[in-house]
Amino acid sequence: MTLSFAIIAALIIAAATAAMTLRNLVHSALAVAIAFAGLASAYLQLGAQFVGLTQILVYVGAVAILIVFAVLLTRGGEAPEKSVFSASWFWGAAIATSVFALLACAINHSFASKRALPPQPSATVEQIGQDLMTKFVLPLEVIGLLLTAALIGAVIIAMRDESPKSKIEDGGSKMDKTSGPSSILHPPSSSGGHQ
Amino acid sequence: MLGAGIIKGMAETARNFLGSYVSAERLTTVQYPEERSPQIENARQFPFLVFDGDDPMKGLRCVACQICEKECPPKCIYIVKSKDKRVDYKGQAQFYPATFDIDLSVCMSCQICVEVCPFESIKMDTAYELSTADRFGGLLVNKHQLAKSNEHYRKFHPTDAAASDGALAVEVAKAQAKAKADVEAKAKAAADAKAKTAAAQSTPAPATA
Amino acid sequence: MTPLAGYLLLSAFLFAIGLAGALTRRNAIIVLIGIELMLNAANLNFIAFWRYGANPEALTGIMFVIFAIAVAAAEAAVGLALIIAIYRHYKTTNVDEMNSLKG
Amino acid sequence: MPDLDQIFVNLKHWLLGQLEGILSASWLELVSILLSLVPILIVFPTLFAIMTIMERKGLGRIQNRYGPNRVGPFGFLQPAADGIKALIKEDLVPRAADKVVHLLAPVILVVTAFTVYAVLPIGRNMVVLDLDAGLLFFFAVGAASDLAVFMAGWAIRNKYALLGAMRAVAQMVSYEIPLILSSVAVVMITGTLSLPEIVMAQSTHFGFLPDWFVFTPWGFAGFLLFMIAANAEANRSPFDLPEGESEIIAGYFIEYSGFKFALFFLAEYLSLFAICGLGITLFLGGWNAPFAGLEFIPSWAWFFLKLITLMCLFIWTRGTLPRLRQDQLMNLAWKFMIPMVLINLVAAALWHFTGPGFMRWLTSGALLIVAHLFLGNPQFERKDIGKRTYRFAE
Repeated sequence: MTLSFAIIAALIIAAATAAMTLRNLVHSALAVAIAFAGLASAYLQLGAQFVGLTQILVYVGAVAILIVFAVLLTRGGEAPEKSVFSASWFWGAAIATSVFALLACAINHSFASKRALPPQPSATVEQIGQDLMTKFVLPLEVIGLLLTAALIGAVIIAMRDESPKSKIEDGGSKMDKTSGPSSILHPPSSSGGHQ
Repeated sequence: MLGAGIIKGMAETARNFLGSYVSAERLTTVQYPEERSPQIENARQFPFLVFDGDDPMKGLRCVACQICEKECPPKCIYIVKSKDKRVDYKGQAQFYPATFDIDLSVCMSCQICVEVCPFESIKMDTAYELSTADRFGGLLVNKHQLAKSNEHYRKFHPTDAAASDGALAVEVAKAQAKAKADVEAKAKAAADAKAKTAAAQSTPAPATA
Repeated sequence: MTPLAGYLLLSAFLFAIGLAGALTRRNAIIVLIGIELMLNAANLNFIAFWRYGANPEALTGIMFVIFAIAVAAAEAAVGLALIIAIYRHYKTTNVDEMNSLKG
Repeated sequence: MPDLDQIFVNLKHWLLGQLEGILSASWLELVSILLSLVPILIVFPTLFAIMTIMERKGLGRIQNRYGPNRVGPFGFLQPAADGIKALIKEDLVPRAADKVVHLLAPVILVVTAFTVYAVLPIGRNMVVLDLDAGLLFFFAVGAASDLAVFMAGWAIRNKYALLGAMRAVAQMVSYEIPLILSSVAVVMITGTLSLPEIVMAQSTHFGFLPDWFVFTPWGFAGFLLFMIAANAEANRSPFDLPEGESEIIAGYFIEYSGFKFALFFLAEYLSLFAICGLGITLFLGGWNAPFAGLEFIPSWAWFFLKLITLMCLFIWTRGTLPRLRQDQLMNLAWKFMIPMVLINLVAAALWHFTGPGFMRWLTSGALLIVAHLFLGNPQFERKDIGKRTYRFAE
């Protein structure tokens, strides 16, 4: 149990619990960013340098900001409402602790996990590049496709309804409830019906 | 071609940048405390009182007629007349201001007091370094601080000074002519009176019969 | 040095925290953060097993984690877009109030 | 004459040699780390001080005025005056602000700005940390500063600050893609992510011209795109919408005064030097001399000479170009820069696979020029400004 592992583990656990329990949403978003950074340092400690840096770039650099933008776009930044936990919080906590207990005893009883640290394997960027281009070229292409599809999908879901047709219709009447993406699914003419 | 405008703009600023080292007249900044930009002819800041001769209080042209006090839009002039009179440049006995205060923080240097003054006694000064630490008393200047010699006035407002001196000279000439005329009239009257008394003595009888 | 169990316990605990957050919290964004934490816990397991595993030269652990990070990022983006769209429609991100499927 | 080029490296080894007997191994390692870190913590803040005065005098000269010349000879003690002023000024924290996040934001910004220097090769084998994924480290830590900018803007609960922070984050995120992709072109050609190796790849000479990547068609386009994106990433002049003084007063560092405000400036300039340093490493041949004859000037001197010329370029653009509106900003990023950078990747591939000779100049050069003309004109030359549409907040 080296000192550096203890520090990193403590940092990750503290940041994760803070993210889950803080009342103010932006605080929990920043706490989760610290948790991601802690995880990145864990990867670096384990010798996976490329993955650690990718984790910082992807999670701390982009996903954390994505979460913070979502918090602000949904008015989460201001006053948190009265009780932050949902009605059935007890069952949630019970399930989580039972899952942890299950995993913990599985880990303790398995002899594989007692294995000491083998010598440092070399995971240079060169090797990763070679593997990506040779053994894992199909997943790479699929990931590219998936990311593009996710990007376009996210934009369409969150897009404000910019179609000129609905703008003229909205111009006169009050901003009716069915404007926005749902009016893309069924054309405006019928939306007038079930006002 | 996108970016052509940017290159043109950059060339322009480069020309400015290099030009400022090459030709001196590009840099027009005046380093204020060391250098000062020349005052223009009719620059004006705050009024002052003109005095002739060497003693400021005796030579003050102002006769405390309080026209400027009434005319001043922001009402920043305060005059108290003197009790006694004294002879002014035309030989007439005139009052003089016992106190003549101007509140510089109120004065808006509109020069109306100069225009309405019949005696050419208040003119506009060009001194602008008047900043003081004391906001109230420091900017209320009294008669003694306001009085400045005519030469001082002629130094920085030459044309106006010449015009006002010319008007004063005309006034003085008119006054002397009138004085001379009065003297002659008095002399003639005295002569007539003498002649009448002489005539009265030579013919006193008929008047009494 | 820390045995493999240390990292496994850490990732199990992280997974439990994420699960607890996802199950107990009321706000949809915190649920999504909980899911992100669970994904990261899994990634930590992969790297730990790669490091302590039989032949680290195979780099399969690292490859899997790289692809998992990419998928998780895409999932986070789509999830947050969904939350924003739902918020614009229901004017709330409270998970308990999103109970009508009429849309 | 001692080898001027390696003078600092030898100095460090000599010092370590002196301490050999006194300290134990772990302490020795700590001292060696400190010996390579402390110079960076000294050199770049002084460069920051010099740069503030050069910037204000340069901008002055561009606008036909002198620039600060009161404090010290020709105004060169002005940074000291600014520093003392920043230290003396009272450090206000608004009552409604979130104290912890308010304090943390400038600290994180400065920390990320400094950690980025770990991988920057300043001279021949003068790099603090020779990572084989150095470029990835640079962008990973650089991306973390966006979050700190947001924290600064949000913590003060001030509308203008939040507006500035959102603009800044949107701008930094959308200009990170051209920044990273233009450096990917260099990685594709050199085949390594380690910065010292990239510089070594540019050390040969082709006739009298050095083999820097900026002298290749894809390199020149990449360098231009990199510099534009760097300008935007550092929130500097044509892209300084986040702290547009005229519109939203001072953007995300509006409620910061005293030393925290100075920290923001330090972080801004440090990240600017770091990105310029990266630009030099990738495109301008890091610490290589431009001509074979000039090898006697030490390598680190070349790095700082190039850094100062790039700084003058930034000051020059700041003095010239007006500020971009938010939609023009986004249009330029998403509709011109990103397609152009992707085409630059294709041009680099063409360059690599057509083999040496004049042919590859023709192919990748033509591709880039056609792309530029085709991409640039239609969307930026249109004269009819679209009908203004209003979108009301719900």
